Amino acid sequence: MEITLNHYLILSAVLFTIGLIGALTRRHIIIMLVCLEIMLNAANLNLIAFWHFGPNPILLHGPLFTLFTIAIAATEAALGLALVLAIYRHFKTVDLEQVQDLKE
Amino acid sequence: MNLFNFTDSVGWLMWVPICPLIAGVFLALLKPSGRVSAFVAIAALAVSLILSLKAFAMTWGHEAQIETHNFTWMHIGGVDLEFGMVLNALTGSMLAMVSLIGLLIFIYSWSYMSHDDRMGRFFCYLSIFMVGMLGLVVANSLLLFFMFWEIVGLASYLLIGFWFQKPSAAAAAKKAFITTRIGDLGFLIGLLWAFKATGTFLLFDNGSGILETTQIAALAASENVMFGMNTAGAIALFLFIGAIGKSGQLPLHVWLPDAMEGPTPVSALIHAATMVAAGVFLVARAFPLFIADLAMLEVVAWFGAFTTLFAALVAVGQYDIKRILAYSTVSQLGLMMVGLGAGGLALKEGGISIGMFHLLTHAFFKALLFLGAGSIIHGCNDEQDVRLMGGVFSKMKISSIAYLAGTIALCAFPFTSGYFSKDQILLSAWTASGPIFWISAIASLLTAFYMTRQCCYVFLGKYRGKGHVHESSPIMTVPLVILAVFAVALGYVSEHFYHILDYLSGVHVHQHESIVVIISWIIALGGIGLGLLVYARAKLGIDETDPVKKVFPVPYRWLENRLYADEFYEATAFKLWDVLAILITVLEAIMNQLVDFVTVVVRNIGSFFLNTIDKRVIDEVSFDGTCSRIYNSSQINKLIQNGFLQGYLRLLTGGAVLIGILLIVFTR
Amino acid sequence: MITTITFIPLVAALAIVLAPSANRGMIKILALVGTLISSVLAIQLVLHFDFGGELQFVEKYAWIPSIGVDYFLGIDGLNALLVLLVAFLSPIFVLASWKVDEKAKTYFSLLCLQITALYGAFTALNFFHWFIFWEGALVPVFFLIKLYGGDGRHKAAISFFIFTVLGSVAMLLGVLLLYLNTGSFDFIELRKLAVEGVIFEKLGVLYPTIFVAVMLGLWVKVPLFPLHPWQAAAYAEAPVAVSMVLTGVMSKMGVYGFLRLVVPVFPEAIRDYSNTLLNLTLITILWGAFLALRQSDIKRILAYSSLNHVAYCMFGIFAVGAAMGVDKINAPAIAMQGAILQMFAHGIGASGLFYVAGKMEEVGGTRDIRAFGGLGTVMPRYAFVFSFLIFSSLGLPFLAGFAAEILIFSGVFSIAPIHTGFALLGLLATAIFLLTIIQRIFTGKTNATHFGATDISYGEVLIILPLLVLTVWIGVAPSTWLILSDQFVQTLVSLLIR
Amino acid sequence: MTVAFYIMAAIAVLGAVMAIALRNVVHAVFSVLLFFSALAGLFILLLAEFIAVVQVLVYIGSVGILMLFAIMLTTKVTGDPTRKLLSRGWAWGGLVSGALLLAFLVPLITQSKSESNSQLSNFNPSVKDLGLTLMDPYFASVGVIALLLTAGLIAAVVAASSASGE
Repeated sequence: MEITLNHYLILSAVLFTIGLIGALTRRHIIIMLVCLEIMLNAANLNLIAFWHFGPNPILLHGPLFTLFTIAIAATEAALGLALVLAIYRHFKTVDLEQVQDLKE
Repeated sequence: MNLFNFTDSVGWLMWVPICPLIAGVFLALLKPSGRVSAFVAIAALAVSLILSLKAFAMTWGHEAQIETHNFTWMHIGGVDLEFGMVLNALTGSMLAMVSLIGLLIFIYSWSYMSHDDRMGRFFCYLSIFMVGMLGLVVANSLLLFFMFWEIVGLASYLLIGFWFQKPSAAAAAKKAFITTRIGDLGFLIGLLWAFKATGTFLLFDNGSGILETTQIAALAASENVMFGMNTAGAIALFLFIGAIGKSGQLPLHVWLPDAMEGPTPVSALIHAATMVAAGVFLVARAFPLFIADLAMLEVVAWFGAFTTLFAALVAVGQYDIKRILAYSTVSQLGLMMVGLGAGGLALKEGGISIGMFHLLTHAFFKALLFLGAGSIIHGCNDEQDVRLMGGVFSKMKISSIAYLAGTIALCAFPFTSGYFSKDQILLSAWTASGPIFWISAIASLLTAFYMTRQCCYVFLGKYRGKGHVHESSPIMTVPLVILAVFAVALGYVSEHFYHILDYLSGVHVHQHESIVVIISWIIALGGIGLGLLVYARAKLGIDETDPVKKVFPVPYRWLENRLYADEFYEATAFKLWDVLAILITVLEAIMNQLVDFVTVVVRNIGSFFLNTIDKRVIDEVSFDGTCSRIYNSSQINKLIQNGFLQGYLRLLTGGAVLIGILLIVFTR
Repeated sequence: MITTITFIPLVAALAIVLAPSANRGMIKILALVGTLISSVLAIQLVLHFDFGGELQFVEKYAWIPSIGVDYFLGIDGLNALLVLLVAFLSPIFVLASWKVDEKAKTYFSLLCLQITALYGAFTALNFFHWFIFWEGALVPVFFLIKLYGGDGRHKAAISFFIFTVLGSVAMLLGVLLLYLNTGSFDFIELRKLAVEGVIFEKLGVLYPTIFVAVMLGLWVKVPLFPLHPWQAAAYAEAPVAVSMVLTGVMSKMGVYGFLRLVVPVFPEAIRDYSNTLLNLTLITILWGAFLALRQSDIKRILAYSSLNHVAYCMFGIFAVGAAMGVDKINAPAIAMQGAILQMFAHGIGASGLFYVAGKMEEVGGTRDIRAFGGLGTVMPRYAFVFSFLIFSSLGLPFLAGFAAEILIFSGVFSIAPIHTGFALLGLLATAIFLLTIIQRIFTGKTNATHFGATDISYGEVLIILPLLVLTVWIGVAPSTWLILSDQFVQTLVSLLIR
Repeated sequence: MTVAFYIMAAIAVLGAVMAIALRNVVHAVFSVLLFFSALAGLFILLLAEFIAVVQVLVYIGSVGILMLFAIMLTTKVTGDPTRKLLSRGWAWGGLVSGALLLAFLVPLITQSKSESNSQLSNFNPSVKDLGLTLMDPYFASVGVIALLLTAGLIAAVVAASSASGE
């Protein structure tokens, strides 16, 4: 069977959901960030797939968009991890459940 | 560079400063004991003296001849920055004088400093000084001249601050260095300008040096470069600023009296005989530039005239024996400037002789006076206040006679050396300008007066100080005697038997005016007579009012306070300088505040991210306000808004699911 | 060869990371050996430098051909002296931090990393990896200040970081724009294009913008007014060796960048804006000097004095742009040679000064000079070394500072006499505050608290001795060093002067 | 092609699942690296080589390393297995996620036609084209991104440092 756009979309949907599940259920804050990255990557896969099978690939929109996403994702990761450090210093834990200062 | 060829080229002249340099480095690195240090330094200087005398002998009789030896220091972009040595009458005579007086003072210091445990260091500094002084005398490059000039400044700084444990000595050293540096910056501009205009730093270079006719003609050709002067005049003006700083001329004289904080041999060597004369020597060396613009000569003469009168006046009101001599030095240096300026106006090139002759004679008798003063201070148990001396003559015969010999020379008593040289200055001033002549004449009269006053204080009456007066050791008195002979005889011998004036400038100098001779007799004898009249019979002492003060109390207090020159600078230049510094500090503080502000902003953005929802903005203003209302009204919200991050996320996902369902349903 | 020199300290850094952290002696020895090998090799390399030739010891390999990035290293007249500077100073940096014991592992590995970056930044000839080294030099310093600095280290590190990163971003954008228009990251290639006038033509309206953008990064690094406020705090709060790195080498990176990236590539702009550039430099000179007058923190005084001295370099460089032509003394060449020599001389002298200033903090526990007095009596050796360096710094003839400054002034005076006149005021202020330091610390009565102070050991004298010898050497025989850059300067000047 | 796709997809799913399922945080990060590389492989299959390279550089090279660093700085270097894996109310999370997956998949599966012909076979995008497009029409965006990255960098530094500074 030939690989079509749908294959990629389903794969990316599955990956995204895996990431989401992780983000919604795990209690380790770093794992949560890891899951965010997984979701972003799933989205990237989507973008590239649409470009590849799209009507006008010569415009290179897909890779460009992905490039920007990756750049932002990298920043986000750096920032997020810095925040993790800050949270860790403040609460002395990386357990999300114990980090519940937001309601105050 | 052929340093070892002692016959043809003059490259060996470099050995004159190198000898003391070797001694200085040796003393600095190996730190031998005091005795050995003194021996090494004296031996090295003796070698320099021999070489200097050889140089002197070579120039004697070959006045107009100029021999040079140049070499490249740096080579940049096809241009050479050259250094060199020059040998002419000016070099020869100055070398002989500097190394001879230097040697005598070295010998004197051997005894004077023998009780100081840092004697080795002292001789090291003295050697460095001799390096600079001898170096600038032989230098054939304005740049090299400047470099040695600065070395001299450094040595002076080190020696004034030799007893650095005394705060006043340290302060005086700093003051001296900085004040002279103001002048040095002028010198620096002058030499840069000369370099720009001529393309060389060399003074003499087979016709293309700065001081040689072709270049001078080119420099003088440009009209009205600055203040109506031509380029040569402008360069000369800046060089003269350097000379003002080094030679303690009027606006920048304040450091010289304070420099007396140093050991007495230092005062004698540096601040009387040699270093301060370097400024005068600079003007003499660069004299062709000065004659190229007559306005510049007038400037020199007027500065000199004001300085000589000012300092002579102040000297009348001083009590510290070294301070009197210091002001006297300032005054005499002013007189040399008058000699150069007025001499240049009257005699063109011959002006060099007028100023330099006085420089040479003055070096001998002023060194003598300082060493004598040192000897007296030693004898009076380190007392410097003349009011606490008295009756010294009978106790210290040799020192006193030598000192008196110096005094009469300084007063220009007929047929002493001071008489001949000062006579020449007055003669040329008479030809050049009436006011300058009369100012100089009054200053000379005052000179005779205050020297007589000082001698009356020191030698007459009874001893007023503590302890006993005792004569100094022979090592100290022998140099005094030698110097005394020079002080008395040098003028007559050199002028009448050897025509030193013709020798110094290389042109025939002859001036004669009977009336001036008569006036100068009147001045010298009158000044001394007046002094004796006022002070010989008066009661002197620390508790007594000075006889002049009794008559003119207010002006005399001004003189005692040195005509408020220091206070004037304190109130003007220092304030201005401080205001500038404060202004910039304030501006910088404002800039730093700005930077801090930016840093704070960046930090706040950071902490905004840090807390995800910033407490102050969201909680208090919008979120908290809205939230509390909902909170009160609804119980469901309480379940959701529990501050648990993943709780929010799950809600968010639920929302996304809802949107997805809506899309599926409605796009079908 | 250059690669070897550059990366040996990095290898040392890695070795230090792997070394047991308890064994501090081994860590220090590793750092010292690493830097020493590099230094010896670098000196050896420069000894074989052919003075008449252009670029030498070239290493050029295609790296990312599609965007024209080569791995391109080489030594010419400009960086030979700077490589020597790093070679002379880097072992001294390590020796100067011999007393660091806390977190020694991190410290020495960062220091070695720093030295790699310095070698790299001075020898790289392609913007791409030059920039990596350039930024790479920034990061270790940031951490060294932040982790090992004085009381105000956090603020100092942050403002240092913000200023330099913003500057670097501006420069990066500028160079990217330059690349887009010219298609080259290669310094040598860019210079050739500039000579042919291609750059000026191609950039068109963007030319001034790109020029300013590229310049900003360097302007911060030097630094020049008004982008200097990070400097004093960083110099003052950094640990001793890092202050030495900052003043001795990092500030020279900025000047080097000007000579490598700005002056040859934007000669038109340097000419057109020479007046503004000279004015700003003059302000920096006076600014630094006058600020130093009213400080009492020794490292701050030295920091401002460094601001003032490095500005002299830029003074010489910018004056070349203002020159109307080559006159009989070839003033532009003299000024530029002076600037290059000043980089070297100041690198040596200022590092030494910061070293001895660090010693002062050790003795008195404070950097405030008002707390000292009469140290000359109890610490004569220290007083000698300190005064020696101070006199070199205030421009005493036959010492390093003078040789460089007289060249700068002789060159600049022929081009911009009024500016020079004002700049000399800076020289006066320098003398005042430097002598005030001596007066405060060494003269007068000895403070009771310092009676027990021990003089610097002969070991410490030995550390500083090479610097003293070099100071005299530069001062007495500057030709030894000038000859390296002579050819380069003549070429560059002929390029700038039409 | 087909086989390659399935292998890559399997690795990617496996990596992702392991990342969220493993107890040991360090192991989880390593498995997410596996996931990243599988995705890079997929990008290559989709003829986006440059993106694949960037993927490797940025994600595996820097993000992964950053995460490892963060773990080391917060927990022990080995990364101790967390005692409690899931947070409270995890079932809700699983539920909504499952719902979202359904919301994704329903239209995909029910969709009748799906094209497979790629236009890319007749032209090969080079890195150069990409770079030119990036720097020419999208230059402003690049600038904005650069500034954003700087701001993010500074923020990260501040966030990581200020907590300790005060």
